[in-house]
Amino acid sequence: MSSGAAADVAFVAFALVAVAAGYRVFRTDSMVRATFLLLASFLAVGAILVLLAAEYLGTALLFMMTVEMVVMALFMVMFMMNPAGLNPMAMVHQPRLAAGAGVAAGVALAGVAVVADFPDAPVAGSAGAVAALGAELLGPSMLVFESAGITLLATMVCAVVLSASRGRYGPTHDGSVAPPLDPGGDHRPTDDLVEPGGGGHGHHGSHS
Amino acid sequence: MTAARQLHPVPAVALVGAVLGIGSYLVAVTRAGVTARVAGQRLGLAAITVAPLRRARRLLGQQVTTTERPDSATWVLAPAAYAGLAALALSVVPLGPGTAVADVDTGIVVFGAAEVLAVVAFYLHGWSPNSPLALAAGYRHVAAALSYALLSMFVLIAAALPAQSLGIGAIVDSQAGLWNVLRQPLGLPLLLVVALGVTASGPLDLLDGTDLAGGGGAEDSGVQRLAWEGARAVMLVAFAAGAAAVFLGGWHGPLLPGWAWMALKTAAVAGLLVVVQVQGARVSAERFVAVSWTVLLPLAFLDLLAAGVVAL
Amino acid sequence: MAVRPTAGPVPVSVAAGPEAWASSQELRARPELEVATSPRHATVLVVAGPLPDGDREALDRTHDQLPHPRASVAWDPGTAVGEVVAAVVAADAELRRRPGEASEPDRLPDVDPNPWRGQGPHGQGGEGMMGGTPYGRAMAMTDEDRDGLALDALTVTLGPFLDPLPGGLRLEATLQGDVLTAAALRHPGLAIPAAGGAAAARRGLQWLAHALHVHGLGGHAARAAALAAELGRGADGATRASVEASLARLCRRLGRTGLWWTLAGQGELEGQGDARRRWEEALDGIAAHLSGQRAGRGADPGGGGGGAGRETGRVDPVDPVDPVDLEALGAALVGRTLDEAVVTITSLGLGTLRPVPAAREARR
Amino acid sequence: MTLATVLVAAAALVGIGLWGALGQQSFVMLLMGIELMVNGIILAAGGLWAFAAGGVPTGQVLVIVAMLVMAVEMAVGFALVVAVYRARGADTTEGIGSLRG
Repeated sequence: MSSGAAADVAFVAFALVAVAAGYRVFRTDSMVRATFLLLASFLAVGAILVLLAAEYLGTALLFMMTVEMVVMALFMVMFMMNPAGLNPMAMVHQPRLAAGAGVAAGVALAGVAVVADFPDAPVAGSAGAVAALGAELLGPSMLVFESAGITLLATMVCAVVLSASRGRYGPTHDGSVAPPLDPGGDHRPTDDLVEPGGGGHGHHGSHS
Repeated sequence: MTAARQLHPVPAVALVGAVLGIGSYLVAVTRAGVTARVAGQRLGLAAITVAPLRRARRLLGQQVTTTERPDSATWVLAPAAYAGLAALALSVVPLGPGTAVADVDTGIVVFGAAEVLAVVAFYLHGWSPNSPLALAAGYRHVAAALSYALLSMFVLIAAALPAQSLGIGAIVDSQAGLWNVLRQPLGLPLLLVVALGVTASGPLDLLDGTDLAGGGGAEDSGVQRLAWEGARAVMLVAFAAGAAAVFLGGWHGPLLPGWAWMALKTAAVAGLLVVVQVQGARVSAERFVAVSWTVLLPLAFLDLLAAGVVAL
Repeated sequence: MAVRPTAGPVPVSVAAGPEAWASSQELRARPELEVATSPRHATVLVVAGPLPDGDREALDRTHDQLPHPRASVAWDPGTAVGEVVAAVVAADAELRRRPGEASEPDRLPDVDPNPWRGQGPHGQGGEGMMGGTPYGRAMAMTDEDRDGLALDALTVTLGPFLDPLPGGLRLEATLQGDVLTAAALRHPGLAIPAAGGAAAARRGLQWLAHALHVHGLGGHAARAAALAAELGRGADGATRASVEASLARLCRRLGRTGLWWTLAGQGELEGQGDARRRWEEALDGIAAHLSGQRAGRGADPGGGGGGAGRETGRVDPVDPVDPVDLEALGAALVGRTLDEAVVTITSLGLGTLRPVPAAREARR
Repeated sequence: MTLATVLVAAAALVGIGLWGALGQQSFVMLLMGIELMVNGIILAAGGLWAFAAGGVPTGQVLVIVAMLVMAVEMAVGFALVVAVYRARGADTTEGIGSLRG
């Protein structure tokens, strides 16, 4: 583990970046900025992990989160009606409850962190930490490693099945009901809303 | 982390800056020369060597135009992040025996992470100007990037297997007898495909493509444009150095000192990339994604498998 | 070389009317100039007239996009390329001498095309979430699309001076991401003189220069433009033979760029094959015109083994026999990505500059 | 840099993440709140591994599991967003109204 004044300064700087960027995520109008602020928070945590001698985890966090956040930015622009935040709008609900819960959770956890008495057994140094992790993953923790692989595979299949436009029982929008455009309005069938290419399918929704 | 291999921070920063500065100038000169040759124009050596400087001077004296409601902060951030990532990538590559800025144990992961993080710079480059052509170009490049990023992971991990280490210094050491380019013949060509994507140039110039009127760079002018083009050249240099270290045996070679061999090999890779950039027609993003998943990725997997079998 | 560049090549942006567009491509051969892909990259705007009246505002907008210091040079029909290049270099020298005073001011007022109509600094008090003017600024509405995701649709008009499109052509595209969900092409129409021989070959080479540039082969484009310029200097038998030989060499070079592979399967049009086939027909056509095998409009192309539809739907990009039906082309572009649309339009050559008259009549 | 400071930073991240996850209407922003909470957990696990567990490699495996959770959550979360968006044209939690298909 890195130690000394330089490491302390670096830690404080990275920790401040992580927390400040994390806060800004929910305070910016631009969805793209929000996404990359979250990425900045991850990168700062990755840097702290490197300082903590978990060199491999820090760098792995770096590139895993990068790809994830880029995909997230793509989704942001796809699904948000206002991705650049050019029309300022408040997309929040129950703000008091949310803020209260957040502060309470943060304070409680921080309290535990300060008060609790953890064993004091610092890691010796980063030398060999990467090799030890490799040996652990392919040795005693082989089961975890294998399950991780299977889980990811299952996730991929699951994500494709969920997001494909044709589900097991036909086009996904058949028979589903879209929300009203104005409060108290009628729910409308979605067939006029989403019409996958091809068209010409029968209207045999089970709920209508 | 072995302390003996680290440089003092001040000469380290100077070294990275000098390598990237001189390297990107040479890349620009080479590109001017190769383009003139392909165009059949006989320009003198003097004209070619000053061409990048003249261009830089022209761009520095130009107004930086803006668009309607751009994301100004990320517009400026994109080239800065891109160049910074190039510097990060270069800092883990040993430029001679024991002269890496930080020859960390996870060097090759850091190098790969810098490549992947460049995708964020591409995204912001296309997104920031608030312009439809720039956005379309940025998106298609990001789509291609998600494909080549996987490719680079496979290839780099395969190269790390014979060394039994993720540190680039150790990988160079493992090539004292036999270079990885011969040991894993699929690796270097695949990594060069990745290089075209990471530098967004040549066949993979989807980001600033002429078919979308300059794409992400369509709205850039003046210093903004100079910064992006400079960052692109800088990334090419860093990537060429990485490829030379991982596949061409880095500093190993007879007679000449190690740093000279490293410089020669880096220049060879960079020169090859520039020639492909000038001579290659643009591939559509759909075609590239299809080819990379059906042909290149299986090849990369084969490369990794073969490396694994050999390592056992 | 008539003018010796002292400050490197001058980046120019070319705003060309339909008639001057093809010949303006010969600027790509000049080492004194660098034809920029975007007006933001240029120092000098070359206006190659005459322009249709409807393009005046677009011209002014293009002009205002050039960064300061900037200048513009008019290229009247009949003026030699050399004179235009000299004028550009002179204008650039003047700009470098007095960058502040010599730079041209904006032609249009710099106003927001979608002014803020909200009430209050943050737009509070706007009406409605969808449609109307929520919080002061119209938002994109969702639309049906290729993948059934109902994403926001954006309608933009590209052209008439967009570098990748032929001069004067407007592409009104509705985009979801980069997929076109609606496309309409408009062109004022151009009477390309019926001609064979060197004149047609020269036009073909001018098209080739532009098309190679669109595919990212700027160096090869300069070579093609130089061949066109060579034909312009003299069309005697010896020149034609030397240009034909150079064209064959250029084609061999193109074989090494991977261009044929990238074109194959792109821009399929009914009865006209893909972009690769149209490119091959175009290159065959240029060679045939050079060697005098093809006399002029309407002659049988001959050779190459005609595929299905070659007789009826043949589009000769060099010397358009059948004018392109822009309405049908616009419909055919729907569902393709924006870049494939550009590749398709490019592969049709100068044909898009000579649309079917009926298509224009019907729209009015 | 002590264990307490690392854990306080982690607690702040979890708290902000919870605030975002509860307060944001849009699915994607909600997912970002959850991501931020997992980020805090990763930091805490890394800190405990480095300061309190003497650097046993199993601690790092825990962090890898946390990263795995994050990747899975994102992938399935986005797939659900796409499915809901296709079926209902909604991208906010209020937009669904009920979970009835």
